[in-house]
Amino acid sequence: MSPATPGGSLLVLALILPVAAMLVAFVLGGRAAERLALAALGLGALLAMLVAAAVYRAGAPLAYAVGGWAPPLGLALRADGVTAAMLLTAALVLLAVALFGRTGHATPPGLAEARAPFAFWCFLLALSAALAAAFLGGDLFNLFVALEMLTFAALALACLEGKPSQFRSELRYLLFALIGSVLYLLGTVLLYGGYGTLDIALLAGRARADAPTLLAAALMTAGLAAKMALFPLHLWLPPAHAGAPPAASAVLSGLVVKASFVLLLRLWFWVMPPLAAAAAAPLLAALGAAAILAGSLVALRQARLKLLVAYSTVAQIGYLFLMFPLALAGDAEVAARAWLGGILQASSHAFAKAAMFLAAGLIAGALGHDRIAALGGAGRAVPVCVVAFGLAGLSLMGIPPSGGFTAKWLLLTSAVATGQWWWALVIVGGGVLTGGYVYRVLAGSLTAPPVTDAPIGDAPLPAAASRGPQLVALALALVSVGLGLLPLASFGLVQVGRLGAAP
Amino acid sequence: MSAVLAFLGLLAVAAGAGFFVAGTAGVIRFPDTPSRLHALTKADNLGLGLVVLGLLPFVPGWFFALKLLLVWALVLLSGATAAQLIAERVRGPEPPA
Amino acid sequence: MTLDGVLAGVLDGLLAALVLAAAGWTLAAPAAFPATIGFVGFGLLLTLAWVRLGAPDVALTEAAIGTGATGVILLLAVVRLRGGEEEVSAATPGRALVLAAGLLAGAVGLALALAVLALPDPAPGLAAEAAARTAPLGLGNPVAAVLMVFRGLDTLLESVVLVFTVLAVWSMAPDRHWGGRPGPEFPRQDDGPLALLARLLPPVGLVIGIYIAWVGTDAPGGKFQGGTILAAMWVVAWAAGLVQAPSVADRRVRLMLVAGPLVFVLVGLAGFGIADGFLAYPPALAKPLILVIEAAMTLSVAAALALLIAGPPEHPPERVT
Amino acid sequence: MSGAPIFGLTGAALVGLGLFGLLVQAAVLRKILAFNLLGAGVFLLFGVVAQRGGTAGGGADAVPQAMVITGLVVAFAATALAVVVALRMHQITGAATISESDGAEPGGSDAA
Repeated sequence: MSPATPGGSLLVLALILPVAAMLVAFVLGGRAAERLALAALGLGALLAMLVAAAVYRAGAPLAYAVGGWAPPLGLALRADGVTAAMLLTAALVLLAVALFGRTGHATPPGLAEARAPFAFWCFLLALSAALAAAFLGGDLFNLFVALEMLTFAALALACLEGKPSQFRSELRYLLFALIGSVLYLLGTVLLYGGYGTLDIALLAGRARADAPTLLAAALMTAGLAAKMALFPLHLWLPPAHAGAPPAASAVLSGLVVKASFVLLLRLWFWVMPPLAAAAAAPLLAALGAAAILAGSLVALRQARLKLLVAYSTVAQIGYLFLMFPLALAGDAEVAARAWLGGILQASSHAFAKAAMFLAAGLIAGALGHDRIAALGGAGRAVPVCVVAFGLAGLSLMGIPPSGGFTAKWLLLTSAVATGQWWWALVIVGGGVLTGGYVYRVLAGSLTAPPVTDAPIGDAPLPAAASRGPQLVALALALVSVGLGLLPLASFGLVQVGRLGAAP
Repeated sequence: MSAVLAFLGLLAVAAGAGFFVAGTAGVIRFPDTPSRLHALTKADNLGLGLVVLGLLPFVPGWFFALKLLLVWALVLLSGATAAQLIAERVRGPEPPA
Repeated sequence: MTLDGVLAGVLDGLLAALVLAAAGWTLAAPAAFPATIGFVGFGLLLTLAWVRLGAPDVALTEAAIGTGATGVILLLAVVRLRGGEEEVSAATPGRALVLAAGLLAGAVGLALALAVLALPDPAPGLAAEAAARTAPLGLGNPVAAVLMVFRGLDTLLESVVLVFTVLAVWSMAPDRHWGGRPGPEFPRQDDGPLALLARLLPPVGLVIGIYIAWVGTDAPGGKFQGGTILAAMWVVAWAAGLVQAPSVADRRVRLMLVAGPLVFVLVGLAGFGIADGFLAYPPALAKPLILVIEAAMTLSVAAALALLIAGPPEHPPERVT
Repeated sequence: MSGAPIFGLTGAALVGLGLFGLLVQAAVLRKILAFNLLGAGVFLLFGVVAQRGGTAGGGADAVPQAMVITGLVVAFAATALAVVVALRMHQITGAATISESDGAEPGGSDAA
């Protein structure tokens, strides 16, 4: 692989733009931070589109050797189909969350700078930088630094409201994430000891299935699984994500866990030899299947809307792991379908889950609570939110036409085609359970508001939320659905640079 | 460097190490904080001084010797301060004279 | 095996045993305070192990950041986190869980030990290449060359992480404290041992800190180690009440915090024009440019470490009259 | 190159000890201490790899050593952040552990 390809400078810009914007926003502070963040995230979305277009046009991964030093001594930035797709997803979701945040996180009039709004805009930029580094990084140690930055930014964003119950769940999240990072780092040291490089592309040709390498892969997988809350390491996620402010939950559930997922793909589809990967894949998928069923069942029994949405994340992350045995199956065409299914699931879930958390936040804001049993009247107070929640739900369930449907359909047909029909059963079962919990919310929201002549004022009239944030939630839900309307051929981008795929 | 100087240096380092052993034993065995502090600071200051002194014949230049002496001076300063602070905390602040 | 070899082996074995004993004490100590003291001792012993491993740069960083700065933060936290013994004993896992955890941790440790012994021999690596490419840059320390040139992006991201962490720590404060000064306020000491130390030490410490940062490109040292010493000097003066922490709203402090990474980014971007691309240096200018970045970085590291030790603002801002 | 095997085993043992401490310690500060032991073990393994990869005449491999310096700074930042969150939790709720024994409802918003 050549150290630098045409268009490689785009990768540098996609990484450095949010980094520089964060630094400058920190110094300027106040309202300038907000304006700068909006501009940088908008520009970031544009850059992500340019990167995707360049990858698509080239039909091959873009690469950039930082400082002109080619790996193994230097560091490379790379963008293949997965990078491009996830970079674009992240940029669009972050931009949407920023637009959503303009109402809730504006500096109050009369103040030059207030803690929460100022921090919110800087944290969004830091998240954007960390996600770009995590998607573009070509070196396993550089990716460790990116993952840590992502963890810190996510933690700080989740603690923004300073609610008493929050610090405990976020501290548990931080400890899980830190253990995950250290286990990941432990794997990298074994790999460096074995091969003298941590560059993913170079390792891809060299890795053997010997004891240190297999232990490295096991440790890194365990660490990344803890970071993305794969069953049975999922218990930290629901309280940590549900308690955060809506804009933070959206980013945490939709995007942050996906960075670890992309790393896991790099590990098993690039670094590890195919035979070892094929042996590990059923185990990963089994944990994913358990996550789908357990997460969905627990989500069904939740009394609170935001916790329900968070448990739904545990379940939806499970689907991502089903792609491992399917995309490693022998048949190239089936493997390509399963690969696309997995990436599409990662992307459509990001849009759908962000939409759900934003909508859930607005519903809770309008009703003054988020008890599912008492959602009556939400449909009248914030109709757009309820529609957004429903549309996002369709995508999570896998009802056509939606991005979630296409993703799950691709995974399901690959499962049948490779004779692994049991995964197909899990996909269908998970969809039915998802339907169950989405229905609970929608049915509750569409009933009449509770009788208001109750003597005590514990059921105040739902207050209407402003339109802007509602429309943002709807737009995210529409993108999630819209991904399912595109013809399959237009997803050729996702296959670029996949090892074993026809160039 | 003459053999005599080298021998004297080794002797000083060994003596310094002896002070450290004695001081450590004191910290472990002595009953109360002030006497432990006494053992610790005496041993550290003298022991390190002897070690530094003993190493001087072996260093390649005056700049190195200066750095070694600076190390000793800094340890003296921080050791004295820390011991004072700990003692103050144990006995309460001294009444103004 | 030569006598030297045997002696070295005995010394290493003894050091390893002490390191493990200190680690064991850190875990087994009856309370948080002695455990933290044990951790500081552990760090100092580990510093010696780094010297034995031929890594003086890492030894300095371990002593300065891994032991010194981390130790100060932990000790300050221990003092403020008193109580809760019943809660802790209620949450302590039962015998079966401890056994299971022990088995898991033991298995990981054992597997790791076997894997380390099974690493290929001769070991692959970049030692020769890194060393060979350091001298043409005008640098004498290959570690500095890796940090600033070959893997400059690591260092850039890491410095951003450090700055970001300061903001994250500040953001944990309650709303009403925004604009206030970070950390507790110490009464001004005009006499006594601390006051003496806070007046005698900083002049010497500043020189040493700048010296260690300055020699980093050619000898063990560098921005992180030197910056930590500078931060420590400020902390001593702060604890003696001689200086106050700056307000979190102070733009000069923020500028100081971002100076390092920002200069790094700007020099990196300038590489598009004056060299082969991002973070590339023209050969003739490599050393001066690196020294400029290192200088800014030392300032930022010092500010970040000092402010991380101080913590979030703990009082509302003073009224401007 | 004599020290590598001994310190390799030390690093592995430190990882085991740190992991054990993280799992069984209840108090948050003790968990943070255990995390630092675990991290130290991992870094020591980097040092061992650096020494094994050293050239005959020259020094150890500078690349893993530089990674340890980066890693130490990142681990310090992690510790600082964890300590602040733990202190804030203690200030507000009086808690010193992250166990859910008190039945406080995690997450969910209840503005009413």
